[in-house]
Amino acid sequence: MNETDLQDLYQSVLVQHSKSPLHYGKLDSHTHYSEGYNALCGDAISIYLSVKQGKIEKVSFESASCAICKASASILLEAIKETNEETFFSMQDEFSKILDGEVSDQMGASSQEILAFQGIKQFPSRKNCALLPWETLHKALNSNIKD
Amino acid sequence: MNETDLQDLYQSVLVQHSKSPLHYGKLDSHTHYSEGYNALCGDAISIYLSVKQGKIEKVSFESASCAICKASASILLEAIKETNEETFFSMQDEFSKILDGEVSDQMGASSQEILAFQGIKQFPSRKNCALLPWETLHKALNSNIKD
Amino acid sequence: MFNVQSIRDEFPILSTLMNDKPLIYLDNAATSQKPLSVIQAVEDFYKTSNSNIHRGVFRLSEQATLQYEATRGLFAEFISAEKETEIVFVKGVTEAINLVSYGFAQSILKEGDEVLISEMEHHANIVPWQIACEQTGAVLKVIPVLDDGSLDLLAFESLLSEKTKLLSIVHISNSLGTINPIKSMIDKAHSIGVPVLVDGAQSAPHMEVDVRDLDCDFYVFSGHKLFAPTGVGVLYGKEKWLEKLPPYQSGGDMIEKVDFGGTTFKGIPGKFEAGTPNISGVIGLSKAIQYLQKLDRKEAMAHEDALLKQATEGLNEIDGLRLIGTAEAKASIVSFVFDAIHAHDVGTFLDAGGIAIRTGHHCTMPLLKRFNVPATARASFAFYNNLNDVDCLVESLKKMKSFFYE
Amino acid sequence: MFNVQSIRDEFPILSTLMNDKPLIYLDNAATSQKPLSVIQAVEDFYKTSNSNIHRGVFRLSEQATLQYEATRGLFAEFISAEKETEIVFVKGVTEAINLVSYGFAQSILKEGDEVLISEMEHHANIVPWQIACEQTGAVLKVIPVLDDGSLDLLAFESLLSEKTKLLSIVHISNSLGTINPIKSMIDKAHSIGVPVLVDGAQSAPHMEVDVRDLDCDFYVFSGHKLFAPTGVGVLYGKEKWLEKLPPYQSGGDMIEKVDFGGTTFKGIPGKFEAGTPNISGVIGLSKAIQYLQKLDRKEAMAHEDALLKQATEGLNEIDGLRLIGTAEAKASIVSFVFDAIHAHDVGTFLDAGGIAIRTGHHCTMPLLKRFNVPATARASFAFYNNLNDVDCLVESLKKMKSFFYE
Ligand SMILES: Cc1ncc(COP(=O)(O)O)c(C=O)c1O
Ligand SMILES: Cc1ncc(COP(=O)(O)O)c(C=O)c1O
Repeated sequence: MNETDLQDLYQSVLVQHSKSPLHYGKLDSHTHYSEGYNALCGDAISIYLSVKQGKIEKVSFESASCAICKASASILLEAIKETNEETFFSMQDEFSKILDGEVSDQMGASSQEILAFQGIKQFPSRKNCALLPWETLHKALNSNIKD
Repeated sequence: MNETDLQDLYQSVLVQHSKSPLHYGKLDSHTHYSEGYNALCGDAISIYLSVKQGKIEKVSFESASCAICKASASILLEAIKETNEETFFSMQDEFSKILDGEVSDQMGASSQEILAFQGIKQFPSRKNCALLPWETLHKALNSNIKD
Repeated sequence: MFNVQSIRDEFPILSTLMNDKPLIYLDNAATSQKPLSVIQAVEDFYKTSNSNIHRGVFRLSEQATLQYEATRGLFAEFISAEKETEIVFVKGVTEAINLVSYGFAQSILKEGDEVLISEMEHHANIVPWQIACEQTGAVLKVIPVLDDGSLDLLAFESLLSEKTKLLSIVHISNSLGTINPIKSMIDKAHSIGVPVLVDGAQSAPHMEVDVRDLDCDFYVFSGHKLFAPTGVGVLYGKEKWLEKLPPYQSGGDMIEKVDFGGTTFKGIPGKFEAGTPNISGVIGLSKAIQYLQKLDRKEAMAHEDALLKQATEGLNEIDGLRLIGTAEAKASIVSFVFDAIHAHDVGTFLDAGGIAIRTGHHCTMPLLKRFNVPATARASFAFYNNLNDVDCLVESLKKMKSFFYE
Repeated sequence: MFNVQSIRDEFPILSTLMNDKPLIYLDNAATSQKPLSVIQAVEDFYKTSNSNIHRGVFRLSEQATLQYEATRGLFAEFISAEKETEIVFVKGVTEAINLVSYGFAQSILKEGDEVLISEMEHHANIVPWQIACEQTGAVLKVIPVLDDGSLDLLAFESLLSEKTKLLSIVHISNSLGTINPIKSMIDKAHSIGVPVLVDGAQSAPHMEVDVRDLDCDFYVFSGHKLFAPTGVGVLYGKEKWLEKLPPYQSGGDMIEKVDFGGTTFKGIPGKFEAGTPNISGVIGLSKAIQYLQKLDRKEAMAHEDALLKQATEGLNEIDGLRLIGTAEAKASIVSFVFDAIHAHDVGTFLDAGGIAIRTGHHCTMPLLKRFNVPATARASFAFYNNLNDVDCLVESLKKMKSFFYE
């Protein structure tokens, strides 16, 4: 591991997202909500969703977390917005492959930005940082507040 | 450690006492009584005393124990019979010195038979076997039943 | 062919002396010796990668964490557990049973409930239940042992009832060597909904254990008897049971979030692993498992059976010696007493000749009381013992008799 | 003169690489490295004298028992305890506090009683008391922490009362480095009859501890932070307190006599040491103590103070870096945060350069909440660190800023 690996991990797109995350803040009226913690590093994240008739209409998050986690949340929410559960699940599959360094041409659902997480495979302890928003969103989808 | 050490430990006087212990059995009327255990090896001993006006008049013991413990009890009771507490305490001091291999000419109170325990210094884990009757007698002296 | 000599070469202590005689180590039921690979793994860890786990983002800590967690998977595979989250690292069997008995006392046992154990249990599987029963008003029931050292299975069936909240039973008796028919006992218990804890302290070193085949609810191990370092062991528990039990020790690493307003715990197995664990012990354990996985365990067992047979025959020839524990199904453990020589004296005599056996109650006082002996001498064999070890034992006992009797 | 280089030579790991860079180990508050003498003692034990203790009459077991028990005396001397029976071997600080909190919950705490801790406690000194209070109806009171990371001693005095059944307090904060004035706190507590437990996880490695001078009722240690192996620690308790507490774990070795009619326990310290202990861990601990006894601990402390001073000055020069914990009395631990870089990212960056620090909540979530930070980066120094380690840390942090900010 060296500076190049570090640069792979902290690709400028990620650093950009972590500094100016998209969809940051609370959603006043949300249908789904969940909190996630990473006990290892103290990362904490809250995810708000407004889902109507199967469609994820509004998304937002708040977090006290590291750059990787923040960028992951920002990119995830941007990608998931205006899609549905199924899209999320297939993206989630692809995302965990990307984290393990298994990138293939078949990957369709994921945006280019998601591919920026490839560099993480050199840093196994950071995988959980990238995964936390995904797991929390998954939990949120199961947490129907009012429907 | 070798056969000679073993012979030092199991001197014939000890083996003799262990096979035909003196004062073995219950005392029907005793003033003092105590039980001792050695959790390490499962040795168990009961000591009965009848003490009148400071004099240890009658003594007996029962035990499920190894040769060293049985011989120690037999020799101890024989030596202590018809003496008093003070004699016991000074003998006890000498006895623990003997177990540590510190034998000196000054030793008066102890009988010759007690000196047979010298060989034990090569077998530290067996010291407790020899000590158990002494400790139990000590406890018994503190356990005045009726006086 | 099972090559004992090449196996012995991997255990450094087997070529040392005791009391100036080549060591003949026959106290394997108390603790086992360690192969070089285990010793070296511990050494390497401290020389090259020592770090605390679960808390660091740096490479050293990451590697220690990976090694530690990989052992969970390895162990799950070793005993055919369904999930590696069913593997909890503890100090040993004693802690494992205390963890379960604490949980039962806290959240399951009520007045009038029963816990069923046997008369041949190790103190570690008696005293925690006495305490749990005392705290809850539950009643401890005890399956008696027959004269040959096997369980009274008829009594077992009549003691087992709807009131029974747990059957906690030893797989192989450390005192007698008896192998209990736990699979059929588990079936019987399950048929009326009673969960079963198996004390595997002696079985795991001797035989392959398949917890899914046995279908036991808990199975407990001590590393130090399984060719691994001291201070580490494993509690296997079915997921549903581990979920149900409350945390045991509390502190760092077993929590999700601590707040003075209220604390939330991790899921399994984390909620049972408070504080810095015995990391080097777990790493040593992983090497011990790998060692056993390379061994042909069926052949190792057959070899141990041969040692047992030869020992039993040899001891039976000695006048005045009585075997305690002659059940048909036995592991390679022989317990015996002499009419006129106390076990402790037997131990000292053998020791002078370099033979290490154990004497005493083997932490099974109620069992010895049942056989009406204060102590036994016990020789217990591992796969690295050879027939020469057995012969030396028998010969020394014969010499001892003339030493004490003449 | 304190010769750091010759000390470093005794710690094999300090001359290894991490991520292809010479390892700079600054995570000593999480766990310490081990001198060669400790590593070799463990190795030798398994190669030449491994055996179970307290139960054998054979030489091997006798020697293991003697080595194990001698460590008790050595440790008693090391902390100036009055009697070696006041030394109980446990797994670590977490187990030690659980043992005491279990005992308090079982036999001392009643509804309305109070337990007093502080806001800077490690989770190991919070969660067990939360549980003990929940089980008994006692109330957990918390001494607040001031902005500089020192205890609010005025609040302490007003929180301490006749209702307080125990003050349980950390000697040195693992998160902030704050050294608490425990001697005067103990005096105050004792003046109204309140016993005191001191969490010495961080103090024992840094300073000489004299429990008789402090007059604390309990003092707890983790071996792995004290240059000894993982999985071993010590609970020191005054005789009268150890006598008073009930046994904790139960099983073999802690009993005098087991019978289905009733079981009797050993006296102290035996009643707290159930099952086969971490024998090799205790033997390693004895070597660690011997190592420390040969060290000039006053000079070692002065050296650590110099490291702290240089680190504090260096870090204070970095814009956007904020130290958390600036109390006057501090051990060689520095915790810090950046305005715009999360601690986790700091850790990863330093790691790539071979520098191991810890990032996160350091098992002190309530404390971090009080300082309103989700995580800190923490560098903690031992006597084997040198000024070069400090300089590398400061330089790397400067480089890191340009990496993330440009
Ligand atoms: C059958 C059995 N159960 C429990 C134990 C206790 O194991 P440990 O002392 O490793 O906790 C032992 C070993 O002494 C044993 O043989
Ligand atoms: C102050 C303090 N208390 C308690 C602990 C817990 O120690 P252990 O994990 O060794 O049980 C630690 C170490 O993590 C600590 O620093």
